[in-house]
Amino acid sequence: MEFFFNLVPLIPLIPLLAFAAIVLFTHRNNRLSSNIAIGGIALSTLVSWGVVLATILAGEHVQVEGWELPIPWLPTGTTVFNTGFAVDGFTAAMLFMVPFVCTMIFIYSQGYMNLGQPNQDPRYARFFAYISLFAAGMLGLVVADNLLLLFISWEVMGLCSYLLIGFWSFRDRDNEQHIDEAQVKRARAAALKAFITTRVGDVLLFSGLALLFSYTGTLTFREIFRPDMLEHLGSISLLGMPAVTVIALLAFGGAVGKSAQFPLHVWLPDAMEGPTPVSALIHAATMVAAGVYLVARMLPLFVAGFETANAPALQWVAVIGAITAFFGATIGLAQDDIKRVLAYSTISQLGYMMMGLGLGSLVAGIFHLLTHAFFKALLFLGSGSVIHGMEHGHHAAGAHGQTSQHDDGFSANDMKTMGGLRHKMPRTFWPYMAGTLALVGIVPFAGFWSKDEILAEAFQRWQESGALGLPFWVWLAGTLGALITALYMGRQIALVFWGEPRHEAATHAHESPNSMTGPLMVLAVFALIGGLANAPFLGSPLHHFMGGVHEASEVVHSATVSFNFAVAGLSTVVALLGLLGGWAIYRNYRAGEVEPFQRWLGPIFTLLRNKYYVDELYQLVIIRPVVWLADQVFNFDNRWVVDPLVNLVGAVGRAAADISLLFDKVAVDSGLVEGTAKAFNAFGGWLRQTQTGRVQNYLLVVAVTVLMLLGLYLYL
Amino acid sequence: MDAIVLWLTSLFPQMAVPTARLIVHIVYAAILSFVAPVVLVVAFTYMERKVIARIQDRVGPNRAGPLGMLQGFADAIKMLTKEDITPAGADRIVYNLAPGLAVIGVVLVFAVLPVAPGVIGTDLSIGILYVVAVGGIGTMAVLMAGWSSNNKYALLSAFRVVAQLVAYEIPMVIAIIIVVLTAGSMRMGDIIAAQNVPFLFTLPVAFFIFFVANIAEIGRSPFDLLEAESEIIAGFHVEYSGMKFAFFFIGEYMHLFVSAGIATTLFLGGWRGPGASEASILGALLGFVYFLAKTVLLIFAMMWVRGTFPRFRIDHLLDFGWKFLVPVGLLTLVAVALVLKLPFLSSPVLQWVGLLVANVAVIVVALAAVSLAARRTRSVALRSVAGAER
Amino acid sequence: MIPLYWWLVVAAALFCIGLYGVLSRKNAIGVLMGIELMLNAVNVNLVAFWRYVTPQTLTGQVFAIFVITVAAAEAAVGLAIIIAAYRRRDTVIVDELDIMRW
Amino acid sequence: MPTNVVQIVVFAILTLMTLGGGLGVVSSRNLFHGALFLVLSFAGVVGYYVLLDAGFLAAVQLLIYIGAIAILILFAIMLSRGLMSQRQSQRNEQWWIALLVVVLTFVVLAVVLWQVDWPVASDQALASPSVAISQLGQELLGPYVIPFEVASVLLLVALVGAVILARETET
Repeated sequence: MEFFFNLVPLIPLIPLLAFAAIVLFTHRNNRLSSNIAIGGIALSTLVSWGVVLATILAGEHVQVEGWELPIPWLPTGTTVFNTGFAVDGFTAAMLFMVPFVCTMIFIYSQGYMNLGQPNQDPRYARFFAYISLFAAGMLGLVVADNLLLLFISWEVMGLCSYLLIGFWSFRDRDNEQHIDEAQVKRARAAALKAFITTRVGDVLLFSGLALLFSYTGTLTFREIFRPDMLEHLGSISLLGMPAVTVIALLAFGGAVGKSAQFPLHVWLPDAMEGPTPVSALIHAATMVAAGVYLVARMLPLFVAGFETANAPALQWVAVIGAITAFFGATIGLAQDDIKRVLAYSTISQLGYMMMGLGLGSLVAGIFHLLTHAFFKALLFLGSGSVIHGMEHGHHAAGAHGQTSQHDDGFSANDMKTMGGLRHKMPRTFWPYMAGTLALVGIVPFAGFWSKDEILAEAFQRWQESGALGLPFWVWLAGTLGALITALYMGRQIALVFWGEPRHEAATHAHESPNSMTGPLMVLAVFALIGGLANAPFLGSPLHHFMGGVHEASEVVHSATVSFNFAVAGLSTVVALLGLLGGWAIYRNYRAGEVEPFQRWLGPIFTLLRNKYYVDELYQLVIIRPVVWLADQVFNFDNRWVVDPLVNLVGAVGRAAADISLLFDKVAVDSGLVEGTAKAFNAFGGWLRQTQTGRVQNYLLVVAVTVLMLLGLYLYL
Repeated sequence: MDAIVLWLTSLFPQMAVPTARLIVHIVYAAILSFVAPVVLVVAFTYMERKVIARIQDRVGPNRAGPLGMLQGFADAIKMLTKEDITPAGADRIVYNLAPGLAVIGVVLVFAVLPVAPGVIGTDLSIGILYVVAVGGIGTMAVLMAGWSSNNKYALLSAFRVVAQLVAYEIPMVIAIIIVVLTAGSMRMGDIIAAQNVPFLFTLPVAFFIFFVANIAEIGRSPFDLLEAESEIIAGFHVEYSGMKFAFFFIGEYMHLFVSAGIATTLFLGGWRGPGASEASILGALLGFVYFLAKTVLLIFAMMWVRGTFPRFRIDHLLDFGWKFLVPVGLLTLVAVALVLKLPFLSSPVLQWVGLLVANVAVIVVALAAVSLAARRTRSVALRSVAGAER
Repeated sequence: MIPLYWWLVVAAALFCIGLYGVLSRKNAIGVLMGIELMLNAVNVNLVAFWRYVTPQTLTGQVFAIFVITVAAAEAAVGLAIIIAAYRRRDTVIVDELDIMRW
Repeated sequence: MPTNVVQIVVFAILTLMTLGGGLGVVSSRNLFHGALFLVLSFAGVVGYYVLLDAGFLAAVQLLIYIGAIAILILFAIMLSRGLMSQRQSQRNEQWWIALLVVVLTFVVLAVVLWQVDWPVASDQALASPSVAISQLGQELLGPYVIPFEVASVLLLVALVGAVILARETET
C-alpha cells in the first residue's frame, strides 16, 4: 500500500489536467467536458482513498510523522524555494472528505446545469473547467507540505470562487432571457465583494508568510514546527509580542477572510448568487473550510511560547469563533432566502470549528469540519434541488397559462413562496431531513458527535479553570447557538416542506433528475453515519488517527475529552426543543402573514433581518469614503469646472433675453452662479497646475523627492 | 607567431619577451591594416572582374599589364587623384567619419582571424562573439553615410541596409551558435581544433545558412539592394568620391575576404590540412596556404552566386530571411543539440554521422515545407486568376 | 589597479548625465537615450563591484547581463511606442503627448 | 595592488569618451549627432568592461548596445526626421531645475560614495578574478535559471509588443 504515497502529487494534478483539457480542447463539447471533469475528480478520489487506506494501514508511524516528498523549486541566486507534498493523519482525514464531496457535487452539477435540456447553461463547459480548477486548488492545499504551495492553492481557490460567484454576471442577450438584469448586477457585486473582502485576509496572511520566511528562511511545515525553530520564533519580540504570535495572528487574519468569520463574514451570504453546486462545494464544504484547515495546520505557531489555556493567539481564535457561531446563527433566524439561511448557518458552523481549535483541540475542530462538509453540502444540494424544482414549477405554471408570464415578485429562492413540497419532492425531502438532523445535532446523526465534542471540550476547560472565564463564554455561546440553529432549521423545513403551497410554482414543482437526487442520497448516508468516525463509544478512532500530527512540535498536545453526558444531554434537549419549536410555529404559516418571530421580536427581528447592519456599516465607513474620493477625482472637471462654466454661459444668455422681466432673479442667479463658478474655476486652475500631463515634470518631482529623502536620510 | 617572438629574442638577447611580442603584434597589425587592404582589394577586384566576365562570356580586363593584372592599381591611382567632394547640406563631421568607420569595422575582425597556425592577433575566449559584435560597426558606418549625405537615395539605401543587416544577422548568429555548440567553445583556436571533420560535412545546413547570411551581410548580389543601381543609384555612398569612396570600396572587399575567412575557420577547418602545424615556420606557411586556398574558394563561390542569381525584391529578401533562414536555423539548432546530447552516439564518428543525418532531415523537412507553401500560394494565385477570367 | 571609488564616481556621473537627459530633453527619442545612459551607468557599477568586491563569484556580471536584456527590451518597446505615437499624432515631442492631462 | 600608469591613461581616455559622449547626448542640438555621441559613450563603456576583465560583457555591450540599440535609435530618428527643426530648442522649460537637481544628486552621490568604506576583496582575490565564460553560463543556467527564463519571456513579450505597437493599423 505504500505505493499509493507515490501517487500523491497526482491528486491535485488530475483535476488540473482536466481543467486544462476542457479549456484547451473540449470546451465546445459540453457533455464531454463535464464527463472529463467528473472522471478527473473521480480518479482523484480513488487515488485519495488509496492514500487514506495506505495511511491507515501504515499505522502510527505515517499517521503522526507523515510521508513527504520535498521538491526543490525556483532556485533564485542563493535562495531556494522548496515545495513538496506531504501526507499525515490530518491530511488523510481531509483527503477522505474533500475529493469525495467534490465528486458528488460534480455529478449533481451535471443535472443542475440542465445538461441536454433546452435551457442548458451556455457556459456549461466553462463551469466544469472552473470547478475542476477549484478542486485542484483545494486538493493542492490539502497535500501541500509547505505554506508556499498552500498559499498558491489558496489564491487559486479565491480566483475560482470569484469566477464562480460571478458566473451569471454577464449574459448572452439572445439565449439567456431567463436571467434578469438585476440578478446579473447582483452577481457582479457579489463576486467583487467576495474577492475584495477575502483579499483583506489574504494580504494579512501573505504578510504573515513573508514575516515567517524572513525569520526562518523556510516555509515547510516540518521545519517551522521543529521545537528549536518555534523557540527561536518565540524569543524574537515584535510589536510587544513574540514574533510567533504576530505571525499566527496574521495567518488567522487570512483564515478569518477565507472562512468568513466575523468581521469579514459579509461576503459569504452574497456569494450565494453563484450556482447552487458552487455554494455547496466552495462556500460550504471545502474552500471556506480552508481557513479552518490553515489554523489547524499552523496550530503550533498559535500555541508556541505559552500554555495552551492562555496563549493569546489561540484565545483570539476562540473569541472570534464564539462570536461568529452565535451571531451567524441569529441572523439565519430572520432570512427568507433558502440559501441565505444555509449561508449564515455555514458561517455559524465555521465559528464552531474555530471555537474548537481555539480551545486547542485540533481533533474537535477538524472532526466538525469533516462532518459539516458532508451535511452542509447535502443541505445546499437539497436546497438547490428545491430551487430547481421551483423554477421548473414556475415554468410549468407559466406554460399552463394559469399565471401571468413572469410575475415580478417571484423568486425561486424565497422560502415564503414554497410550502408543502414534501409530497412533491420526496427524494429531496428525506435526505434534506437527514441533513437537518445532522446540523441540529440529534443522536445519532453526524453533527451530534462533532458539535458535542467541541462543547464538551469547552465545558471541561471551564470546569478545569473553575471560573467564569473564556471557556465558559465559549461554551455558553456554543449552546445558545445550537438552540438557535435548531430554531432556524425548524423554521426552514416547516416553511419549505410543510404547510400549503403559497405560490403556483410550488404547486407545479416536481422532483429533480436522478443525477441530482443520487448524490443527495449518498451524502445523506454520510450525514447519518459520519459521526461514527470519532464516536466515543468506538474509542474515538479519528482522534488516534490524526490527533498526534503536531506532537513533534512539543507544544500542541492532544488529550481525549471523555464523553460528557451532561453536556450531550443538554445540547440534545436544546436541539430538539428548537427544532420542534421552529417547526410547530411555522408549520401552518400562510402566504402574506406577518411572521411569528417578527410579531414577537419586533425591532430585534428587523435588526437580524438586516444582518446587524454590518454591510451598511462597512458601506458607510469604508466603501462610501473610497467611492466618494474616486467620484470627486472623477468629477473634478466634469462637475466643478466645466459645469459651472456652462451654467455661466447659460445664465448670461438668459440674462440678455429676460433682462426686463426677471431682472432681480437674474441678478441673483448670475451673481451666485458666476461667483461659484469663478471660485471653483480658480481653485481648479490652481490645482491643475500640478497635473501638467508631462512625464518629465512628474519625473522631476520624483527626482527631487528622492534627492530630498536621500538628504534627510543622510543628514538627519 | 610565438616562433617569430622566439626568433626575435634570440636575435637580440637584450630584448625581453613581452617587448618582442609587442613588436611582433604591432607589425602584424600594421600588415593587416595597411598592406592587406590594398593587396586584397587589388587582387579581388581583378578576380571578380575576371570571374564575372567569364561567366558572362567576356574576357574582362586585359589592357593594363599582362592579362590586365595591373587594372586594380590603375583604378587605385584614378581614385586617389579624383576630386574629393562634400555635398552642400551634408553633415560634415559625420560624412567624413563614415568611410573610416566602414574600414575600421572590418579591420577589427582581423584581430581574431586565424590565418595560419599560431598566427592570430589575439585568440580571445569569445572570439566568434567578438566577430559578430564588431559587425555592428559596419552597419553604423553605412547608416552614418546614408544620413549625412543629405541625399534621399542615400537615406533610402541606409534604411534598406538596416532592415537587411538586422534581418540576416539573426540567421547568421544562429548558424554560429550551432558551430559553437558543436565545438564547445567560442575560441577560434578551439573551433579549428574541433574540426577533425570540417563542419561543412557534418553541419551542411548551418554552413548554407551562414554562407547565405554572409552574402547578405556583405551586401553582395543577389542581396545588393542597398546599392541597387536601377532603384537608388549607387546607394548609401552615392555622394562619395575619390579617397572616401575608395574607403568604402576597400571596406567592402575586405569584408568579403574576412567573411570568407571566418566561414573557412568555422566550417572548412581553417588552416588545417596535411602538414600544417604550429611547430615549424614551414608548417605555418603551409597552413597559411591552405587557409588562403579555402578562402579564395569560398570567395569564388560568392562570385559565382553573384554571376548567377538576379537581385531579390525587398519583401522577398526579408521573407527569405525571416520566414526561411531563421526557422530552418532554429530547427537545425534544436536537432544538433539533441544529437549532441544523445547518449548512444558516444564515439566521434557516430556523432558526425548523427549530425549529418540530423542536417539532412532538416533539409528534407525544410524543402517539404517550402514546396507545400509554394503549392498553396500557386493554387491560390491560379484560383484568383481563374476567377478574374470568369 | 584603479581605485574602486573612481569607477563609482564615473558611473554616478554617467547616471546623472543620463538623468539630466531624461528630464530635459524635448524629444522622446532623446529621453530614451538618456535612459540608456542611466542603464549603462548601472552596469558599470555592477561590473565594478563584481571586479572589486566579489571577483570570485560572477553575480555582478550575471546582473549586468539581465540589465542589458531589460535595456534591449525597453529600447525596442520604447521606440515602437514612439513610432506609433509619431504615426498617430505626428510628433515625438514629449510635452505634446499629453492627452492624459487632467 | 599598485596602479599601473597605462591603466590610468586608458581609464582617462575611456572616461573622456564615456562622459564626453554622455554630455554630447544630452546637449547636442542635432538628435542624430546625439545618437552618435551615444555610440561614443557606449564604446567607452565597452572599454571599461575590458579594463575590468569582463571581456564577455564587453562583447555583449558592443553587440547589443552599439550593434542593436544604437542602430535602432538612429533608425527611429531617421524615421521621424524633419519634425525637429534644429533651430528650435531641444530643451524643455524645466531644464534648469533638472540641471540643479542632477548636479546636486551627483555631489551627494560622490560624497556618499567617498565616505563608504567599501569591502574590497583581498589582493589575492583581486589578482585572479573568475573570468571563464563557461562559469558564467553555469551561473545563468544554474542558480539564476529562473531570472534567465523570465528574461527570455520578457524578450519575447517585448518582441511581440514592439511588433504590435509599431505595426501600421490596418483600417
